[in-house]
Amino acid sequence: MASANYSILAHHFENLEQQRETETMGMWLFLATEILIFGAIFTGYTIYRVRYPRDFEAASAHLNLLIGSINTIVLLSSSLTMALSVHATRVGRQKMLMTCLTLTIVLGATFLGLKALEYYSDYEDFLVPGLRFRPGEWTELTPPANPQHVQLMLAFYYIMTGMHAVHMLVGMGLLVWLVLRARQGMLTPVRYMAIEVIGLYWHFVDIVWIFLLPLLYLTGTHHGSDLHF
Amino acid sequence: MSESITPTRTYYRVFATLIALTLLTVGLSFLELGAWHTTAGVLIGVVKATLVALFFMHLLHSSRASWLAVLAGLFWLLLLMTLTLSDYLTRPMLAY
Amino acid sequence: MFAEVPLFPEQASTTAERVDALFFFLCAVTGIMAVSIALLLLYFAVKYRRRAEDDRTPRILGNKRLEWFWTISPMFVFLIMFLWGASIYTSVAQPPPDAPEVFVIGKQWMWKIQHPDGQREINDLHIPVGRPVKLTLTSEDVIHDFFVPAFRTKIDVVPGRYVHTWFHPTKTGRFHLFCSQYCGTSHANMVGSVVVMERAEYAEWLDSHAEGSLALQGRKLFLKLQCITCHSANSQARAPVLEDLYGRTVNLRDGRTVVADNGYLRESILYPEAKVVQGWESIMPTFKGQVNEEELIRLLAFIKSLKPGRTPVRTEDFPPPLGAPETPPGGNPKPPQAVPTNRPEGKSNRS
Amino acid sequence: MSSTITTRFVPQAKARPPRAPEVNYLNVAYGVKSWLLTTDHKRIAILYLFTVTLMFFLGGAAATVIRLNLMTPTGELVTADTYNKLFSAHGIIMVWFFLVPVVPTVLGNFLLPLMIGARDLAFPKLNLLSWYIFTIGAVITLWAILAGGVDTGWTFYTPFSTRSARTNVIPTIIGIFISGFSSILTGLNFIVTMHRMRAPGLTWFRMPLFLWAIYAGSIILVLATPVLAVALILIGVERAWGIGIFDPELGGDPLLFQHLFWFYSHPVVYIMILPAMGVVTEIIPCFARKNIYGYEFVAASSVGIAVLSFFVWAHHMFVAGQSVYSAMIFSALSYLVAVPSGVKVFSWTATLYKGSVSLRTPMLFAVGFIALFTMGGLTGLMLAALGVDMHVHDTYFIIAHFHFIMVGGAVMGYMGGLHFWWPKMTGRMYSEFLSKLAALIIFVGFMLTFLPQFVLGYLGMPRRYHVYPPEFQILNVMSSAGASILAVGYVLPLFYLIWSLYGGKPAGPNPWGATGLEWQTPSPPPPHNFDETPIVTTAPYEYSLEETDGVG
Repeated sequence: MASANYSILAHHFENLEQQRETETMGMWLFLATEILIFGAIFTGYTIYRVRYPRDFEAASAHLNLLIGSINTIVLLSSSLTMALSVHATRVGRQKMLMTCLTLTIVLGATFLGLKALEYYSDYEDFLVPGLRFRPGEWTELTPPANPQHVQLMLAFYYIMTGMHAVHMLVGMGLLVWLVLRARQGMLTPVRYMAIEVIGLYWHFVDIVWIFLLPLLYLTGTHHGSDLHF
Repeated sequence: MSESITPTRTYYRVFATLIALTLLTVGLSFLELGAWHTTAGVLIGVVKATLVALFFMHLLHSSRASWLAVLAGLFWLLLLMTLTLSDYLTRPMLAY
Repeated sequence: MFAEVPLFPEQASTTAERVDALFFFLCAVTGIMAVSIALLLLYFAVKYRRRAEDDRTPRILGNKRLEWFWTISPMFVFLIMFLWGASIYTSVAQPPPDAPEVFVIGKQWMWKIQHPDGQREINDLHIPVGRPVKLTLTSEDVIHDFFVPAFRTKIDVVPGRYVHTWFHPTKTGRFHLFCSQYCGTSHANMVGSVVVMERAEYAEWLDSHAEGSLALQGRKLFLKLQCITCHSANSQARAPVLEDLYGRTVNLRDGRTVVADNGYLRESILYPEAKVVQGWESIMPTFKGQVNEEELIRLLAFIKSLKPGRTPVRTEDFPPPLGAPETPPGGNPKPPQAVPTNRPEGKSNRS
Repeated sequence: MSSTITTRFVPQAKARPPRAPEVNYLNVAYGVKSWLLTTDHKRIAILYLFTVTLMFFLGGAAATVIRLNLMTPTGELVTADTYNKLFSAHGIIMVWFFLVPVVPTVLGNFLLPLMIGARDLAFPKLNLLSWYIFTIGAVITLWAILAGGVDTGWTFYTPFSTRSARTNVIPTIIGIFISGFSSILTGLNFIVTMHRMRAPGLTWFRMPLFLWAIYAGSIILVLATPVLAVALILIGVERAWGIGIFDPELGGDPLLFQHLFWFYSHPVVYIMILPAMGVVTEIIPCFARKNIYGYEFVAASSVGIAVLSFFVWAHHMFVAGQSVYSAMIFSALSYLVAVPSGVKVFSWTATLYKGSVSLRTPMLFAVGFIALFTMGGLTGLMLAALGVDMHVHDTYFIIAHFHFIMVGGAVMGYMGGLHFWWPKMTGRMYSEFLSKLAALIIFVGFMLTFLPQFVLGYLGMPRRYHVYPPEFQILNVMSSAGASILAVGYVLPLFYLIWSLYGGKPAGPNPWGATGLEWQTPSPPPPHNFDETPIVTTAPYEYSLEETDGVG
């Protein structure tokens, strides 16, 4: 390693290669714990999904598919821009890096904005268990759904999307920090681990959403008229 | 630094596939599939997640230790799900 | 002083004998293991104690064959332990079909018991010796546990569902009944006794506590709650007749089948729309909040007792609620002043 | 301790003979700030040592009141509610704030980089962060316990914890939730360090078995703790908003909580015992002056325990109303996890064979560990048998069983490790006589406390009982008497270990004549651990010099 890189290398590593592999592995291992965090909730969801299939399908059909789908595309796009910004760092294209990072933040903010809008529309639609929930509608369905089991499904909806949103917020914070680092010229083809590792996190949050979409929104049968804000 | 740098073209292709799969899975929800909605949705989700992990997250070119971490996470999740379900699915047959 | 130290619990049921036999087997096997390891440790520590600071020792790295031996061979012993334990467990999970069914309701912090012949007790369970008894248990609040050490029987009493256990007492006497799943402040006071009596004595006890059988109490409730309006025996009935239903396999509207056991009947009363019988509309209102656990048990006992042709007729007189009868805790759906009509209950979906 | 010993073994690496340390990690800087902002793994280990020792004595204080109360069948000392809060506090503090962190964070933190010849853990700042997270979690939990308390037991069973308990459930679970992240980060740090930071020549199969055990324990920390976090979140959500995830009134199933909880809490028993097993595996070859018997099997059994421990959780639910088939699966699997534990016990015993056994203090603790752990493990076989578990579940038999594993096993192992590496950590020797006395008192006190509880349990005394039928009194009095002896045994080391800091003889780099890399550096070690990165040339535990072929 050239002496110019010396400051990048922490005192307890032998070389940059070792440091990079260590940091990558640390993040992957952290993501393994994240798999189990979301996995444990998915397990709870699965148990009740198997137990109360009709109620879950009925509740799912009431969720806002339009916002859910648009948000999926928004988040996938943000993953693309994130991947491109890592690429830009690796090849040293500073301008592309800034553009892509900013785009990622904008897309993430769009996702959260739409999510907030969706929560609001759920509130308007009496879909908030415990707080604002209209059970009458569920008994009028054919076959009638048990309002309590519908509440259970909605509880999972809020817990899962809520935890996902918290992860998004953390990711946004990290992205803002990355922009500051990039401004100071601290993201270079040699010094790219920060963005690489945060990228891994961001993509993982995207993957979680990839599973939330079918589990929450696509489990019931929708109709064309469902597509509204 | 000896790691290969994925060309941007790959990213665009993967992204196009992801969008196509999203449209497919959302489209499927308008059909009357009953319980198969979840199965189909999760299967498409697995494909999408694999694409993201392999290409966006560079798992394809990652070290064995990274693979180990991912596989361990997935294996343990499988354990949690199957053994818990072993209770719930057999409980109607014989429980106290 | 040490003569007073109790070392072994009384053995008062057939299960207790089986559990103890396995326990002694386990004690013997593990005892031999523990003692031989302890003796080896001691022997090695003494025989090979350090004699000089420059002691030399042979370089022994292991012996694959021996190591595989002690990895594999315990599994055969474990297999015996597992099979033996599982055989006791499965037999406790399957009550003999002819055993009379006693219902137990746990609540913070007492045990409420209802005998098939209608006797009710709190914290005491009187049963005859030499005859198996089946218990069906549920809880009104949190998880409790019905534990009778002398019978070696223990089962968590879970709210929202029925669990079962049974025992065949072999000895008369008064035995401890403990709640052994932590349930709050007075957990340690949620204790009682199981009183095992001679048959004659038991018959006497039953007579002196008679209240009319559980099924009869259930029948009254069945009429009072107007279940009979729909679940009647005539051809225009709006709901399936319940005769001979218990234990049968029922075809459901969505193609599934289910065995009509306690759990199914309970669910169908509390959540009627969950499993609708094939060929019928889901018109039944929920009785959740209108019947409590004790009343549920009476209804179950009645449905269980319902032989073909014994469904009460609609015109049968039921004590009209004119004399302001007791209101069940859940709230009687009918105001006391109302004249009894044959109108079905208003479907006031309160949930 | 004569210099002849230190030349007798084959160390794992031949470093330059350590010079007299002028600067070590203790005297490199002074002041509170230098400790609170340190990223040196050795200093962080000392920070943890303070925290967990404090927690141990707090949890022990709760146990003392519990045992005093149980002296009489009518429990006159405290009220039922206080009693319930006391055993909850005892369980919560001991499990999450002492047993889980103690060996990994104190001994593991201190030794891991030393044993692999690294300058620090992979993520030093993360390591410090772990300590802060742990401490914040501990403070919140302690506050919740002291300001009103919590009466759910450490298991938080629903629907009691969500519907019925009127105590500080949410603050307590927040505290545990926070400290859980400390576990995750510590485990992650350890695993990555072992993968990436080993000294040249230190292959996986040359690693000391303590590290294999720490590695296996870290797997559990990393993969089980998230599930606990979720179970706690769900309890909080259900309690705060009345959403029925576990409440049968609202369509939930209380057993789902038990599944999630035990998916974490069963493996966590092994996170308590595995590192302690690792400690014992270091001590025994050293004081028997022999190579460990069957290195590969002992190493593999650690990982085997870690993996298999995740297959058996529902044996805590045999009488909880789960499916009979599922119970049978879990019973059969439970026996499997006993196999690797057996392998370890056999290997330790075989290591003594033809050795040169010196019963110094760490060795006394290690032998005590084997005896007590074996008893705990063997009674575990009884509990795995479905028929017997039906009787002894939730009785004092269980209490005795898991205290044999956790106190007889984990705490004994930790005490052994602390005495073994104390000279390395502080550079001073403690009183041989007092420490041997402490080991003896702890062993005797322990037996007297917990053996009667096996009998009590089979007699049918349920756990968590504030009052009990009078015929159980004599056994309870015996147990309480034993507990008072045990308490003396635990307080004694506090005095002579602190005294050793001032009056202890200097230990020298390798007082026991041990082979590990950590003994190749001065005591206390310099801030950067090694002057030059050691190059490992042999397997660990080359204590035997005679070239005999390995036939057992």
